[in-house]
Amino acid sequence: MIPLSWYLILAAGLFSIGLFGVLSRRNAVAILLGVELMLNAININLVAFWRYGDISMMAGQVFAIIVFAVAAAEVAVGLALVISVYRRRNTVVAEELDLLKW
Amino acid sequence: MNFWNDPLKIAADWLTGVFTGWGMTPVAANVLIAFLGTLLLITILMVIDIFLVWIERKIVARFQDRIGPNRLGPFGLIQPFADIIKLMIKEDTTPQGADKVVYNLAPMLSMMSVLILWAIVPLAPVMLGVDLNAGMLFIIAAGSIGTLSIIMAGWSSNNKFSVIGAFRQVAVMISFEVPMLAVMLIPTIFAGSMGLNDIIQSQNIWFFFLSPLAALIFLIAAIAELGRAPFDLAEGESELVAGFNIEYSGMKFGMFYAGELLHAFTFGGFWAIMFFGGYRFFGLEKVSPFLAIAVLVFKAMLGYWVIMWVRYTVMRIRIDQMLAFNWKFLTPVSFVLVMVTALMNALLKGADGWLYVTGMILSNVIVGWVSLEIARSAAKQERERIEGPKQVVEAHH
Amino acid sequence: MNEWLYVGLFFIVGLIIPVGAIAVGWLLGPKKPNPIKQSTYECGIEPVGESWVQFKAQYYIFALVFLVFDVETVFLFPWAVKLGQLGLFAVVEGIVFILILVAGLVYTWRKGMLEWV
Amino acid sequence: MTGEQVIFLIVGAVTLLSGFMVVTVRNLVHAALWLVATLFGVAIVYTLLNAGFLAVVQVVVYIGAIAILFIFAVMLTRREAAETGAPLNNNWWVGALMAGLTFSGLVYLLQTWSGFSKTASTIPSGFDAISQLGAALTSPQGYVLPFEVASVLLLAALVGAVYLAFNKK
Repeated sequence: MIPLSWYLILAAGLFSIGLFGVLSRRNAVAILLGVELMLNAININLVAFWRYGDISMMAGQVFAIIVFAVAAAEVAVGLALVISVYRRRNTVVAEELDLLKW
Repeated sequence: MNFWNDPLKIAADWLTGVFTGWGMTPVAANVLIAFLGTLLLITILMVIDIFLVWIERKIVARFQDRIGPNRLGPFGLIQPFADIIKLMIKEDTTPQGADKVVYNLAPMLSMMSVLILWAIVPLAPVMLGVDLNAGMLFIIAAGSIGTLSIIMAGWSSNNKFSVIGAFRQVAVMISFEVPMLAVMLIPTIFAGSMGLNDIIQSQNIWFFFLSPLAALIFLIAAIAELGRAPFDLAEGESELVAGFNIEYSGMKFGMFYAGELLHAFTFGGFWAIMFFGGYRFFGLEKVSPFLAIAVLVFKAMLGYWVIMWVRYTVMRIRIDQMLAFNWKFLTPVSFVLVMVTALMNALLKGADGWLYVTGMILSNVIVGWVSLEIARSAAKQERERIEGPKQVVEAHH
Repeated sequence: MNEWLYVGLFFIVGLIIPVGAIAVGWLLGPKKPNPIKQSTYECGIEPVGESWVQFKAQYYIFALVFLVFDVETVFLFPWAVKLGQLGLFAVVEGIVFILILVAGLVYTWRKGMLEWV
Repeated sequence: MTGEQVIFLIVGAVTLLSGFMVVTVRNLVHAALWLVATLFGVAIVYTLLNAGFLAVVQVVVYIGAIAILFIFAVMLTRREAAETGAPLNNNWWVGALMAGLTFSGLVYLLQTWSGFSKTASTIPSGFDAISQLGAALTSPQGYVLPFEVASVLLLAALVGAVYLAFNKK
């Protein structure tokens, strides 16, 4: 049997990789890809806690499903923002979106 | 128990004996037997696939008042093998600037997305494949891998036509996935399970008679999902040459082609499983699993024949018409149908069998009729809007 | 777990078969590449520019509406499985759930975003 | 080491590697395809956790819809500079440092927890996760409110995204 710790470490690793992507990528679409990785890491944790806790309590799975909906909503709005910005400023590089600096 | 009644178990027992005799652990022997069984099933599928080429060519010929392949062997039966040899000895070209890894991966994924569907097909009461309790969604999941392979093929070919073809194809596939998913809820509601075997087992009355509209919508969505006429705009020869697979040659093209045919046959099978009782036919399936498989293959072939019939009868429609048809007609109708079915199912729960069936059919007919009437009046308005000014001009002359 | 092992086998064998077929084709076919043969097809003329073309934003809209309905319908599957054992209350819940989403479709429709212009 | 553990280690390694490729590769379509590989790995992890339904949903929603949406968005917003310039910004080492700190901090915190290396209980026979999920999502004592709120959330996302991307000034 696989101990719970393996899943938690995998999720922590995936979360950190996603965090690195969010902090370091230049392209706004790539930043959203990083956010997806982080959400997936959270989902692994939720399902692992469901499996290793009381199996008849469906909270873990229900929350995982809610996270799917949140991920879908996040991608829809996030990419729409990126496309909207691209249409106005013709760029998707996050550093060049500096209108609020001044 | 003899071979006629449960061939799989007898073969598996015999093989386990052989393998453990060679000094294998039972677990390893089990895995090896599963592997061999999978290999056997997929090999049979590939052989069926080869004959599907012949069937398709022969039947389209009859539809178009021709004879079709008739030179090689009796009735041209050797023709598909000649086709395969031709595909194999063709040069395998890769276009300039193509993304090599993605380009080569796409045809493999395309074929795989069809083959894995057979993991969950219940062939007979004793040959269930994998009886997943999420079977319905597995069909859609495999379809998503197919969609991805099309985008990969189109994007990696470094060709304008293939990119546009892939994008159109994907737009159509994902659009029609919505009504397909919605009507797949209806057999799920009737059976109270997503497992395909449970769905077959609960069809004492074929679900087609409970919800003919759902069966029809599923067929239309399946045809769009397969990218066949009238929804084959991705390969609109006059505008896009051949769509997403334009740059593929030899066996890689063969994978897309064979995958499409097998996919159509597979969806004929799923149509039969969801709405026409799958392997069940008046108790015939209990006699022998071989008969059950024959019933399923016969029903799948009938479904495949209907898909071909539509393909060679209806002409290709434009992408805007296709998407409008999906989002403004098929999707609302299928969601209304789901709501009505859920409501009727709850209201008629305790009712007598015949009352239940009559209520279901009546609600289907009413939903279908009302939506057709609305569509007809909308079409009439649209025609008047377009034709209105023209008549004025004619009056001037 | 066990049943998924068999599904995994199907994934593996389903990948081996096309790989094998393509490998055989690669072994048997001639290999004489030249620049003209490898240039991408463009109705017989020299390819112009790169393969990236300006796409209609409409593709994104359809993918967007699809995403929302896809997630929604996936939510409805557990509801449909359990529906036979639940009362009218659960049915009404599901209908409300669908109606909220259909409102989104109506909005998109009214805004004229479902037109392919 | 059991077969299950071997499968987990292979899948976990492939998942993390593809995740790393997602955040470092320059070509954004490649990044999206690596994301598909990562998500597929996560789906296999779900099957290892006996959550078959979620594994299938993962493939349907993420690979079938979200990855496609990403590729569409990449094709819509392509510009030469975005593909030829560096994939990472100048402060990428800060990001790497933060990620490393997060990972080590999480692992340190987790291994102080008593339940860290607990093993799973066996699943009772006849346990049907989908049916349980259906009951949980619809019963008033369960999660009926999150269920309905999710649909409102999706509606808001649809309306917002359509408005954002395509209002004509």
